[in-house]
Amino acid sequence: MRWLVLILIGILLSCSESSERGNETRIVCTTGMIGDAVRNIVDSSCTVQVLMGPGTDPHLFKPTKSSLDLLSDADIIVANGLHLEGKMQDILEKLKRTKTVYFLAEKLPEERLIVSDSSSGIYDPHIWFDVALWRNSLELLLSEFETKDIVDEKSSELYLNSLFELGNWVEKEIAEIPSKQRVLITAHDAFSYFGNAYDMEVMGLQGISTVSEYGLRDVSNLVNTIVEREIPAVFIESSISPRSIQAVVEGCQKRGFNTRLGGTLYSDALGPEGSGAETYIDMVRHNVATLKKGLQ
Amino acid sequence: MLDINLIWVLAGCALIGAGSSVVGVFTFLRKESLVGDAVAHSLLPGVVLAFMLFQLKSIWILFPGALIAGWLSLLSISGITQYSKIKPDTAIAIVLSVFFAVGIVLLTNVQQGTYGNQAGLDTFIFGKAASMLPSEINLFILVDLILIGTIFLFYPYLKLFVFDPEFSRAIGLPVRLLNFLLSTLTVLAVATGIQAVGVVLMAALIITPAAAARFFTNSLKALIFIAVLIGVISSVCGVMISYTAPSMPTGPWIVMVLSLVAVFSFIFSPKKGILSRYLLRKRHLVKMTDENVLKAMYHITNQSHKRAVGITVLSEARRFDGQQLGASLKRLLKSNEIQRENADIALTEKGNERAARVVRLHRLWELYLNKRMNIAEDHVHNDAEAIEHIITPELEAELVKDLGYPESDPHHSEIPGIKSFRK
Amino acid sequence: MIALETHNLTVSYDKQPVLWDIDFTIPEGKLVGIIGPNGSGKTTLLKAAMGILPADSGYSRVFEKPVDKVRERMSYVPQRQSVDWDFPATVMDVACMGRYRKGRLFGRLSRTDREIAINALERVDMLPLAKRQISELSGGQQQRVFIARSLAQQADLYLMDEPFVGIDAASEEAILNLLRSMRSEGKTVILVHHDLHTALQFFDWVVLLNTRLIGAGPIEEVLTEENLTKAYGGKLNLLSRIADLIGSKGYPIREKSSEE
Amino acid sequence: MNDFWIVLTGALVAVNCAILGVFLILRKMAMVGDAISHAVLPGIVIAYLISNSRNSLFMLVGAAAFGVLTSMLIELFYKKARLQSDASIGITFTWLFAIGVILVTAFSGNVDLDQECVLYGDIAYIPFDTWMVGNNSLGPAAIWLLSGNFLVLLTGLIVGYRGLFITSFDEAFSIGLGINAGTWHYALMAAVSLTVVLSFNSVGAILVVAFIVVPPAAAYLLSKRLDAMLWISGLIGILSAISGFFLADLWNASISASMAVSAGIIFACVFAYTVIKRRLFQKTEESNFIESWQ
Repeated sequence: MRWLVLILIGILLSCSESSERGNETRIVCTTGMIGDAVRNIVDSSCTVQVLMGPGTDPHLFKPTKSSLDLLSDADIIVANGLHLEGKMQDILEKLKRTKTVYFLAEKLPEERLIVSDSSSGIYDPHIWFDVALWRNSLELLLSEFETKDIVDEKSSELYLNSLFELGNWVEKEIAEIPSKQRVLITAHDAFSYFGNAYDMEVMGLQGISTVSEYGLRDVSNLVNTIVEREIPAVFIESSISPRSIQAVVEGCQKRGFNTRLGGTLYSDALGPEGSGAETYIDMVRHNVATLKKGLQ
Repeated sequence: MLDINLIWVLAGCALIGAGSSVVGVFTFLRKESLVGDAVAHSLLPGVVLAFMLFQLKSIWILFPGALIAGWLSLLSISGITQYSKIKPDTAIAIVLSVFFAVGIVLLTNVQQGTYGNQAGLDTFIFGKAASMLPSEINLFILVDLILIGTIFLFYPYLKLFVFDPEFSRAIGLPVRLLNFLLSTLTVLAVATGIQAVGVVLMAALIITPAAAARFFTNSLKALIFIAVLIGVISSVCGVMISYTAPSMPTGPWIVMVLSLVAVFSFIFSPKKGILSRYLLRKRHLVKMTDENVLKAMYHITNQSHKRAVGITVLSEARRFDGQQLGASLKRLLKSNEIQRENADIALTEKGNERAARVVRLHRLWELYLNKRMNIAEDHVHNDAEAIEHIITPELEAELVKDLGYPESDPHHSEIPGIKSFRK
Repeated sequence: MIALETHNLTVSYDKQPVLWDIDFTIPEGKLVGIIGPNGSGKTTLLKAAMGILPADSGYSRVFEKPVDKVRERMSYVPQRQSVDWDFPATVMDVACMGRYRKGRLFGRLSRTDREIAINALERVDMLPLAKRQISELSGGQQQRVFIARSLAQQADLYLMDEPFVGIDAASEEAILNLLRSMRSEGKTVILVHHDLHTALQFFDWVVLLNTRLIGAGPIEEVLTEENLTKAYGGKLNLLSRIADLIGSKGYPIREKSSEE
Repeated sequence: MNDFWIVLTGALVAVNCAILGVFLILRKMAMVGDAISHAVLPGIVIAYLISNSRNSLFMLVGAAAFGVLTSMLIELFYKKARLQSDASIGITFTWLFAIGVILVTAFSGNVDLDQECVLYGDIAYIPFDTWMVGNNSLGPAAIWLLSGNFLVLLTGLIVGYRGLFITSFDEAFSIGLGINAGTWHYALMAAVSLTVVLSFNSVGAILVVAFIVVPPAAAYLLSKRLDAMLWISGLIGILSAISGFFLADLWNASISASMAVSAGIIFACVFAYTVIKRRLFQKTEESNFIESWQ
């Protein structure tokens, strides 16, 4: 047994307390979208860092040492909630005891959320696809931040207005697409809020769950609807292999109606450098532009 | 016009089913059937490295990366087993877990880095069975041709190598080359298959058809043929089931059908199946009780020289239990080997003849045991009781000839009906 | 006293009868060889007698008691290749295994247990290699360790499965002398053995087997010209065809009703 | 302080897996860890459908139940259908995983239910996942859970050492002694299923599947005796946990994956060492032989 004791002492010595405490408030956000928004709201006394870099699927995020340090040193943690961050949700619930943790989606009134499984009252967490809803959640966050007086009134005022304009712009753009063709088809069913907000029919091959697998019948149904309603384009997502949607496209071509691959939409994460979708606003603009180009 | 996607998926799955079943037979016989799962896990580092080098998420870059990683994993598995006392299943578990961990380390490193569009990299190359592309069908045809072609070409060497590696090494077969060839075929089948149908379906297509086929035959040729048959048929059924209703995943349903076919063959296969052995035994028990009833009636009527026998007399003679006796009498009535004579029952012509045969076989076997196998007279009775119901007519004729048309058995009771064999 | 006897012992493997109605008795204090051609059911007989393999019908008695009652007075030495010799264990560990008992499997081995194991190793003169890992031993040495393990059981009846296969001449000589001294101590030693020539010098009692019993008794009575041709003259053609019939059809060897 | 908790958890998982892993690889059941990691999916889905919630207790119970079911099904195929052990493992976990996916897609396609999201924790979260009694925290819950598990395994090992030793080394001989080898096998499989699922919940599957095989395999190459193999396997596990932690810091990568990789590196070194040693040993033996002839 003396071996084991020796080893344990070794472990103890080898760990040093990490970086020293500055005076600014440290804010850590889980997804890129939240980080982008918070940076525009808080004043310079805060440092804002994002756990999940661009192009990281929040469901399957695997924490590293640096994410651990970020979380343990953070004063405020802002997360999306409704189990978007998978297992991390339980951890953030526990962290509530020692740190201030906000779950954006869980602050919104229930009736505005889309139910994904009525029996167990589980909601669809992808709220940022409805710009107005996203703005409301940020307003609620703003009022919480005001109590901690870390808010940069001017820039948050500016940012919320720009979100307001963005919302109107999206509504106008989508309205220009003829209603018959206003159908958003992707591999992954994450755009229901977008469909609700801008009265666009949303069809996905596979539900939200990453492990569930669509069947052959789902593919054929999708092909039939596309051919019947002559939907000009279907879209692929950055985090899913395009193969599934290609099968739908080639199915339609064989049926005499060639729908096009309308380009890549950014769903669960912001786009990488130089993709034109580095911030939330750019991402929404990019997505809407791609949709409009495809479905016009 | 039949749904084109259905045709592609049917063709794709059937082709993958065939190719992987053939490879599966060889991995099954080399006790390495979990190699499919190991290769599937080992592809991740290859994919992530390829992505890190080329910063592009296209199948044409990631797939070769996966192939190389798969190859490396198989080579390290055979390397570990060859150069140390570690057993194959442990070697597979080691390679699988370490390669996958390396993949995750690279992936999480990439996640922090500036690459950006690496989302979904770990599931990028794992496809779903329901979305089959026409271009892939040609790829599968090519791969199947390579697989079945090479195996056909090297069949005799592979057969020897699989059944007796030591002997093939002894007679100078290039064992390391054959091992390398089999590993390459396995990686080729797994890597192409995974890209279309995903990890678990691929692992199942390698393991289950061969395991199920093993219950029907012992010859390698037949094993391959049956395995391919099972692989293809299960794929087709799985696809059709998943075509019936929405949100019925195609891949998992193929695995479901495969596993049910396997379990079915474990239970029902004529030679080794559990239930078929049980049913056979049950049917034989019924035949045995009926013949015992007839034999008892034959003895009683001979001693008492009366045609009819009382049921109670009958049941005491052989300590039959009532219920079994009743059922047996009903059956014999139906096959008119016995007939009712008011309260009693009597043997019909047909019944009498069958009874005589049973007695003859009994006594012949007693004689055989005693003379040929010098087992004492008092020990032969029980055995004869069992064997009398089994001996087929040809064996019976041979037995009579072998024993020189004997008139009486070791207990000197007369053997009925010997004269009919004399001609 | 009868060391081992079997009554109508019929054993089938995968429904194919391998042993057919075996009856014999072996008196105490004998060095017995179970001999017969390959595939004649020698190992099956040993395992069935030990209760390791279930018998279809018939039973075996050791010291005139059911096997489960006298387990501590019996010792079994399996075939050498039935064990993975890469297992991390030293010669001493394997020898001590002989002291394990069904009931007293828990807790530590006592001092006397160790001594018994040590002197068992001494008798097979493997004590100097006590610390050696078993994969570093030669065939003969491994077999001696197995025998040391069974000696440590201090049993009265020893059943050994082909102990002389694949071992060097010195080990063969040593093991033979050991078995003879065990016999002189009044123990009964039953070996499965396939080599006919050495059988003549080794054994004083023999069970001649070829799926059915051909003869059992003192060696000069059993190993007659006639018996040997019967045993080694190839299986009786009719019998094996019936056995195949039974195997393929899955018939029970014995009717339930007439079981004694 | 967080670092200490993580390394300690890694060490605890290493020791638990070492104890079980040694017997698993000696009984040729090394792939059971990976099989259970796939086969627990239906257990999770059913637990979700019954309890209508994703809280980790129900998920754990569902997964543990299916872990035990997996080892039973493997045993059924292996004994009843007389199928090879690797094929029995393969068919069992592919079938159960397929059932899981069918259930997820049919009943709860819109709820994120796969093992990655619901069951597998991560070692990096350990310091935060504290066990609260009243409002003072008693340190990371996983440490208590895993130490409890360790104590159970340790007592089981000390008490059952000889039973496990003999049934793993020579089953026929143990049956000859009248020992019921079946119960020992089932006891071991039950311990494996529970420990594996419990460790999945605290540190994720990658680390557990690696720690159950890699350190014991390295110890297998180095040790002459079973107890030495257990000690060395535990030590290599702890060593991998510590070095893995620093590698994770260096590469800025997932901590549990780095621990698994460092276990792999240690195995590679041990493997190379044994191969070279054997080459040298043969050389010296040959040279002595030649010398003795001159």
